Amino acid sequence: MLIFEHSQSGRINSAQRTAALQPLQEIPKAMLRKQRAQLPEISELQGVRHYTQLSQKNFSIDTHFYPLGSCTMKYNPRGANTLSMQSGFLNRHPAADAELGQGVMTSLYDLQEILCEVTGMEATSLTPAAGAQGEFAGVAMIRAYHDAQGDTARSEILVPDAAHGTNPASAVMCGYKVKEIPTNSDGDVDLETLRQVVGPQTAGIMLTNPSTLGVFEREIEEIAALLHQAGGLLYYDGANLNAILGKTRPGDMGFDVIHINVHKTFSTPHGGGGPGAGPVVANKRLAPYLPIPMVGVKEHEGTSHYHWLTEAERPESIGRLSAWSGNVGVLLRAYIYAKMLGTTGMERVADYSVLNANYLMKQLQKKGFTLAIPERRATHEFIVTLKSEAKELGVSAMDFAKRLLDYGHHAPTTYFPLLVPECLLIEPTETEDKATLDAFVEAMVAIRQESKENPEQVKEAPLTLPVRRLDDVRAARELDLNWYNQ
Amino acid sequence: MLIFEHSQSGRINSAQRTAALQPLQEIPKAMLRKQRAQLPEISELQGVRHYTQLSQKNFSIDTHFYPLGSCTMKYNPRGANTLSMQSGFLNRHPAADAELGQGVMTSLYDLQEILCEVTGMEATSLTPAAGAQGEFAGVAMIRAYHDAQGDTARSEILVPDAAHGTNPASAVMCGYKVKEIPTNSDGDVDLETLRQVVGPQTAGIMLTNPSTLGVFEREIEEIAALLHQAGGLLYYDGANLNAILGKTRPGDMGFDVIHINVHKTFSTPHGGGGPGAGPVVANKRLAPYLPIPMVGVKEHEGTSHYHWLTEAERPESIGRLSAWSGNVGVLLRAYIYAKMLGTTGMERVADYSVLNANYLMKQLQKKGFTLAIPERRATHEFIVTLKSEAKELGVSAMDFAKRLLDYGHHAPTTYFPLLVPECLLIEPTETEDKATLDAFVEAMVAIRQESKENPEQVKEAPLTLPVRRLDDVRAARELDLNWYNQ
Amino acid sequence: MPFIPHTEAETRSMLDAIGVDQIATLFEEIPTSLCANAPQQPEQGLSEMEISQLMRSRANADDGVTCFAGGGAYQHHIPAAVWELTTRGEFYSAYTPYQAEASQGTLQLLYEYQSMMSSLMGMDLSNASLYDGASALAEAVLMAVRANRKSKSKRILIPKTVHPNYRKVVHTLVRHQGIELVELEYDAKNGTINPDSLKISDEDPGYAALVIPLPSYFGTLEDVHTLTDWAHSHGMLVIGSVNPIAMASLTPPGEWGKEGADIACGEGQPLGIPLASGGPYFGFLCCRKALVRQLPGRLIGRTRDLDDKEGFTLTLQAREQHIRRSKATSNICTNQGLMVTAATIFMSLMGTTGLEQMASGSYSNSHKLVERLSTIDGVALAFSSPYFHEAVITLSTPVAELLQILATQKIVGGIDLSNDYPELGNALLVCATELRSDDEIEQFATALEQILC
Amino acid sequence: MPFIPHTEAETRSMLDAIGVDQIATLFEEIPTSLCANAPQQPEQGLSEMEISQLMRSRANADDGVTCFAGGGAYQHHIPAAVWELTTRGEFYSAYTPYQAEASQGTLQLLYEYQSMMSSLMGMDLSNASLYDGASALAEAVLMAVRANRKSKSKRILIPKTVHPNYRKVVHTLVRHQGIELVELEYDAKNGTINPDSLKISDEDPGYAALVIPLPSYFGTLEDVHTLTDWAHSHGMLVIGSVNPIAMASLTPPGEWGKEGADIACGEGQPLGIPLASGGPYFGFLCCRKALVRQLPGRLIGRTRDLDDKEGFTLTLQAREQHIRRSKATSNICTNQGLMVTAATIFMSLMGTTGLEQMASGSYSNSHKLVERLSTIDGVALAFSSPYFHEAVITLSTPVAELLQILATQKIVGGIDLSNDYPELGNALLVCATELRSDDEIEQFATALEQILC
Ligand SMILES: Cc1ncc(COP(=O)(O)O)c(C=O)c1O
Ligand SMILES: Cc1ncc(COP(=O)(O)O)c(C=O)c1O
Repeated sequence: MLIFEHSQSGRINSAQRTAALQPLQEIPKAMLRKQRAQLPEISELQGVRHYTQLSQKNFSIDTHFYPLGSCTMKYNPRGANTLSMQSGFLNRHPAADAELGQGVMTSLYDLQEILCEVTGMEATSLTPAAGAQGEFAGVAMIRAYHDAQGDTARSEILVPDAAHGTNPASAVMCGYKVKEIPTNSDGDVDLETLRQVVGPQTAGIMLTNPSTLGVFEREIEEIAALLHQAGGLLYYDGANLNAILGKTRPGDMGFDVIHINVHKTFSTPHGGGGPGAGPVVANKRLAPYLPIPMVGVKEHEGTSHYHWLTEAERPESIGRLSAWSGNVGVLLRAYIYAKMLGTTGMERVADYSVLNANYLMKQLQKKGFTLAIPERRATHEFIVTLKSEAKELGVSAMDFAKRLLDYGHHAPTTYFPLLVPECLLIEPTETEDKATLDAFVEAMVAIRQESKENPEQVKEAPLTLPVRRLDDVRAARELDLNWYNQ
Repeated sequence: MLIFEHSQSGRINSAQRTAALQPLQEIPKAMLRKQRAQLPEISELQGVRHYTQLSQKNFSIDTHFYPLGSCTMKYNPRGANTLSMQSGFLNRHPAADAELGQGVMTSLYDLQEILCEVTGMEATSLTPAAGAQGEFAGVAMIRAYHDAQGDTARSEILVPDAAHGTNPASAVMCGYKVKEIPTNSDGDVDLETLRQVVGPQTAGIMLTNPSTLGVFEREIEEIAALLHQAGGLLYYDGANLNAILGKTRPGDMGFDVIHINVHKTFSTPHGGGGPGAGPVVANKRLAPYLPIPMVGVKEHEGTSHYHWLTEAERPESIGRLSAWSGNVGVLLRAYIYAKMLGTTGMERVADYSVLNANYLMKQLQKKGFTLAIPERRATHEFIVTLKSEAKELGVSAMDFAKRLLDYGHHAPTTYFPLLVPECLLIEPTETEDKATLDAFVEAMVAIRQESKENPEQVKEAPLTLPVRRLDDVRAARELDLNWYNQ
Repeated sequence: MPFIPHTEAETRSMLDAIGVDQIATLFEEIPTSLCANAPQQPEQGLSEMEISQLMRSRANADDGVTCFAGGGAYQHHIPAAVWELTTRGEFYSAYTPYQAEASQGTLQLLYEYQSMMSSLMGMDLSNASLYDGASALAEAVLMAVRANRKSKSKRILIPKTVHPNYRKVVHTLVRHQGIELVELEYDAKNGTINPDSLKISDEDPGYAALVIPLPSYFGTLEDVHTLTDWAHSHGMLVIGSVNPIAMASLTPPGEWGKEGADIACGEGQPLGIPLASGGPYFGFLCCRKALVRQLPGRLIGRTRDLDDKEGFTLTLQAREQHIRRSKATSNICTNQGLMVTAATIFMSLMGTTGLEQMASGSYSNSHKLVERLSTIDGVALAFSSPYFHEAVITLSTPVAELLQILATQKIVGGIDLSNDYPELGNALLVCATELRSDDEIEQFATALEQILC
Repeated sequence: MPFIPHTEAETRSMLDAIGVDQIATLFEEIPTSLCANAPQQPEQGLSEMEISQLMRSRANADDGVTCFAGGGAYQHHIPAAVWELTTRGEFYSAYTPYQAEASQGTLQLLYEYQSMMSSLMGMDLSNASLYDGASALAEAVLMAVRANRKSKSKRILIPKTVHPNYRKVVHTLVRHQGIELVELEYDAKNGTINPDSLKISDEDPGYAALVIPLPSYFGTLEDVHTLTDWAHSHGMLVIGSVNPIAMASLTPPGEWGKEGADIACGEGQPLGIPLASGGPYFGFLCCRKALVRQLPGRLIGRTRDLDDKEGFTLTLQAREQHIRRSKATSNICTNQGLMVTAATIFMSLMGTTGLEQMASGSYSNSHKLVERLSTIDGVALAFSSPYFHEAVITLSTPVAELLQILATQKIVGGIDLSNDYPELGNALLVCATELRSDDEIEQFATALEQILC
């Protein structure tokens, strides 16, 4: 049932009244609403019951294993939520004097420093609201750098074919053409092609390392040299940072700028699609162009005072990305998580996310599943291709994914990266225990068995969820996006 | 799966470490534990996931209609939870100086006053932890009163046969013998019998009004006169106060002492069985005997200072019922609720809880269900007897109750009060909307229809819950109360 | 009309269905003579916005205090997950799990609680909670009297080292059943039961049970092994009244003496429940298997469903008031379920090691505190025997005033013992759990120094 | 190892299964030359207890402030239920609902959100959120340029009465696509778009769209009807950048002029999202049906499952980067889902009446505030035209210093306009929502009086 179906004209949740309804006397009549807005008219109990019941229809980290490749669905510490929801943090107006926000600003400043340290970079701007906005910022910074050199002929950004869709989309938003670089069968960037396409028109390259294929780009130093020699810069898509935290740093690999998805590596919640945050971190060369605002510090009479750095202090900045300073509440959660890990804990994240991925990969391989890149170590994730299952049993990666839901596991990422057919990109993360991984392997084996004995059951999965498989074609054809406009 | 089955020896949730583990140097070895305690050894994610999933196996007010007679399962305002969980309230030590707790003590004092007003009584003690402890307190006060009069021969407490089990049990804890009074077919106390049994041995009577039969005791004034003439006192079981809030007051009816289940009428949560709170409120005669501590006030330089009243100020008190001062956190929620209602809102509680009950009763009657007391107005609850369904269709009140769960409604109270065969005691409360009541009627009709067509389905219900009907006999015979002792 | 969903049209149609024309008619059976004296000044309710403003300012007024008091209520670390989960609507707003099939969440959790608590106490089984530590002791006493059929005595030995308020509560709750509490003196040097008080003359009609606290109210450790064996040899049952955090490290009742205690009870608050001015907390009560039918309160048993699947249900309900009425083991009905929910999640998230660390941290911080305070002129440790995580110190000035001055500095300096134990002089019970930092201890000590000199 | 569940034995058995003898081996493909410069001082993590102590003291330091600032971020009442529900694990820790069948909770909620937001804006449809109000305006601009095929212009008219930071953000985000922002001056008397600036010469190559704020950054009301009709008659699309609480009372974009605006966007924060130093908030974006394929961000559609049962799913994904990559309507991927969850619950619990009351209360408190402040010598209202819930006042002293003094009294006195609008002199943008009490207003006024004289 939809909330609107609980609505009853004239019902008022009067516990939530805030003021007597009075005419807005000085407002000209023409400026007043003609028809009242249609919001649900429900009691508080109806609302609480409806949304509590709705929530139960979700899978989530708090309820299910969620091995969604590229998304790093790990435990979101409850402590980070409780502590960042304190009234002192929640009730601070973004334009309030900095002296009224030293608690939050200290934390943000510390986080800037931590992210520099973790990435081997010079300076951080926390303002991007998500990875994609971080990508935009990073590429815009590359552009600003070339512009500052008077080097305005560079028109291309290189992006591997395995890259996440946001990479090319962000490059385009920065006014660049995108050139795709193929990946070789080992999962590395095809160096031959790269050598051929890099040139004076190359503004830079966007890479993740490990790549979305779940392997470490071994030639990264050579790629960096190649780009830098040609005058291009290197952008690091930090979505996969979980695999290398405390092990190796993008700055040391030769990257010039990076964004970090704190909603992945730093375990802030995904919230059913967001918000996250995508801080950008740059080396000396690109630091001047970081988006504003950033947090600065001044010492005064022995105490540190934190304040916002804006246009005045950062004249070369690419500018603002949001009305204020990005997703502060998310950044606080990331900060709390980072402080709880310490540098020692961060290295453990890499250790155990990689251990879990390699273990799971090996167990699936032992059970006869085909790996996309069988001869290499997995990083924090790896790819299974169900090409032969599709061919022999007629069940697709999608069918496996849907049937896994019935087994109580969220599906891995399907059909991404696009170059591997019938693929499942599997990322268990370090916060899952061995028993859970073993249960997942059993489920995969069971589904393959079902696919032989009872393929219809698999193709019609899920069978036990609030809905059966949904008609996406109908959804797009008979667009129904607004209950009031049905 | 039980939490113990997730446990793995040697696993430590190190985020929750609080101190390095050091030997307790000065403690003699013989005083140290020989075997370590066996608690689950799980990760934080395992714990969060386990208990989140467990919670989803419950019905609750926040998820289901819960017409559980005598329990007043109404909406528990979320605001009351948020506001009483503020750190200033949570972190106050009960023995801290009263000056460090003026915020909470002001609220408790105000609540004492409100409860006096609502009941028409003289003074309140908030300390009883639940209704039953309130009953104990009230009866002990009656005893203390008689003792103070030197009237030590009174040995009996009268209790109607329809009374809640706590009433006789509480009377016995106070050292009284219990004499049951029959109820007549109209649901009133049988006055004839009462007249015969009241005498010099009568310490008092325990009544609810409306009674657990869901009707108002019309002869209450006569009963009060009868008791008082014989030197006995009247105890009011406040569990059913919801029906008369702001309409009539126990003090005006002639009661001497009353407990209030704030977890019913004042909408504090039931929490899966508790905690509640059972403040006792007494008239002038019994006020001196109220349990301690109570909150008192002193004016000092124009401001009110609140402090605890203990033995020194209340020498005739029956004494302490708990180590500190009862369930303060629950009382804060009750206070917030009371303040949100105001006296006008309280009257509305009675209006609409009675409207809902009478409507539901009428609709069920129209659909052919048999009412226990058909010719009377319902109060906030009423009784359906499924005697004829049981006889004709072979399905019991229990079967109806279990099948209702499949229909998404919590079952009404079954087999209470004991004197009505195959009964359902139905209390919809004022916070449910008409559509929900209508859905309940439909479900009842559907189940009766099923009972004709497919009685097995009803007898084996529930069919859609986490478990099917459970074997209670086995539970009692093969006692399994401790996972470690299986 | 806060929280009432009815629109005018719905109210009308419902009245029509009933066949009356106004709500007032539904109250016609109430004699008019009883119709309430309308409240003097009918008070409008506050909106959530208004009550929020009020309650925020009140909570803020009480906030920011540093606590060195224990005495039965302890400020320990509580993982955030505990209350984020406990206040989920499905736990928070559920009723007592009488409909087992619709309450498997609560029931399984309570079964897990029973198991954990039994293990922590070293006992066979646990009930699913009582009101608090004090009333749990009263129930234990009643239970012991019922259970000790041999002794027939209605007298209970209870040492003065038991929390004074517990003794008062037990007295209030058991006296009407003819049960007599006989107090045992403590040794002025050690702060533990005076062994001399244990001599029972032959004429003595005996006792149904001996209560043994661990740690004692003074923080000291009773000689539980000797006491238990002595009590058993005199035909008494042994009731342990213990602190659950301490039981992570100290010998639990089940391990006392040759046979272990018969009943273990105590205050559950230290297991994840906030101080909250004294409640809601919860009482726990464990016992030997043989005593189960005398146990008050709810019990959850594991059983099977129609499909032979595991499930959980209330069991042995015939002990309880809703079945047995005047013959029930207790009048308790509503208990402290949600607190047990929190405690169960707390114990799971802390684990054995976490609880041991908490015990160890509280032990060492309290010792740090007492050592630091003892360096102050006019402060002395009252007893010479080992203590766990609180201790009695004596002072050169009256305690009440001192606590008031500390209060103005937002410090709760401990619990004044001068009313309950006048013989100790200016005695203060102090405690520092694992939460107290070195800075806070130093701050307290400095404040005390300033007051005392 | 916080949050890592592996026991040593498990780690060992997993390594054995993989066939390596230590974890380090799994990293062997990383060239040793890259192996991180170990951190200078390897830092141990803090326990939850330790980080709690740290973050509690920081939050307390920032607490207790009274806020009279608006300017795009408003402190409104938020029912407690909103965040108690929003932070339930199933909403909080779920991913983007790509697996629709396992995400019906989030998906249905988003569909409900789209419906409510469309109704509030008077528009056909809404997406499921963008980052914030400023970037939503940038996306609206990009969308308008794509959608306005007739005009072919890449120029956008944007009045100076739009939030200065919004204009900066739009500039940052759209400039690389060759889009030019042309600013419209405001009338110094009225604080709304200067009608003179609307004269377009014949040589003018035209504009793709006009942005209209309501209320304006100054709190004033643009003549939206005239402006909309004017823009449409000049071949422009109309983008409304509006405050959602105001839309409960003021004409929503869909009702502007003869045909309504084409796109409506704005900051969702006032709908149940706390101030939180500026984020996370969420941007909303609504449009006419015809423009749906140009809409950026996620869209949820209602559809049917295999059993013909109603269900919800992401739809028109071909607009998005994960399908269309470099040709997508935007690069947005992660959006602000949880904020929309809160806003949806907020709108449901407040209802139409609740939102109207909030608008009305904010209107009247702001008017109370401005009237009271205007009685102070040296304070004047800057503009003569009506305003909704904030207004510009001018002062006899520099604003920055004044705000600093107020800050020492824990008052946020408003937003200093002297940098963004130097021509206004010592100008301060003030706001009082329904939350501000008469006492607080009086306190602010008194403080101001003391500073100014
Ligand atoms: C490899 C990769 N890059 C970029 C992104 C985009 O980040 P965001 O969703 O935070 O915008 C993602 C996230 O989905 C990703 O997996
Ligand atoms: C009529 C009646 N009396 C007394 C009680 C006992 O109250 P409590 O459960 O709070 O001890 C109840 C509650 O179940 C009740 O319904």
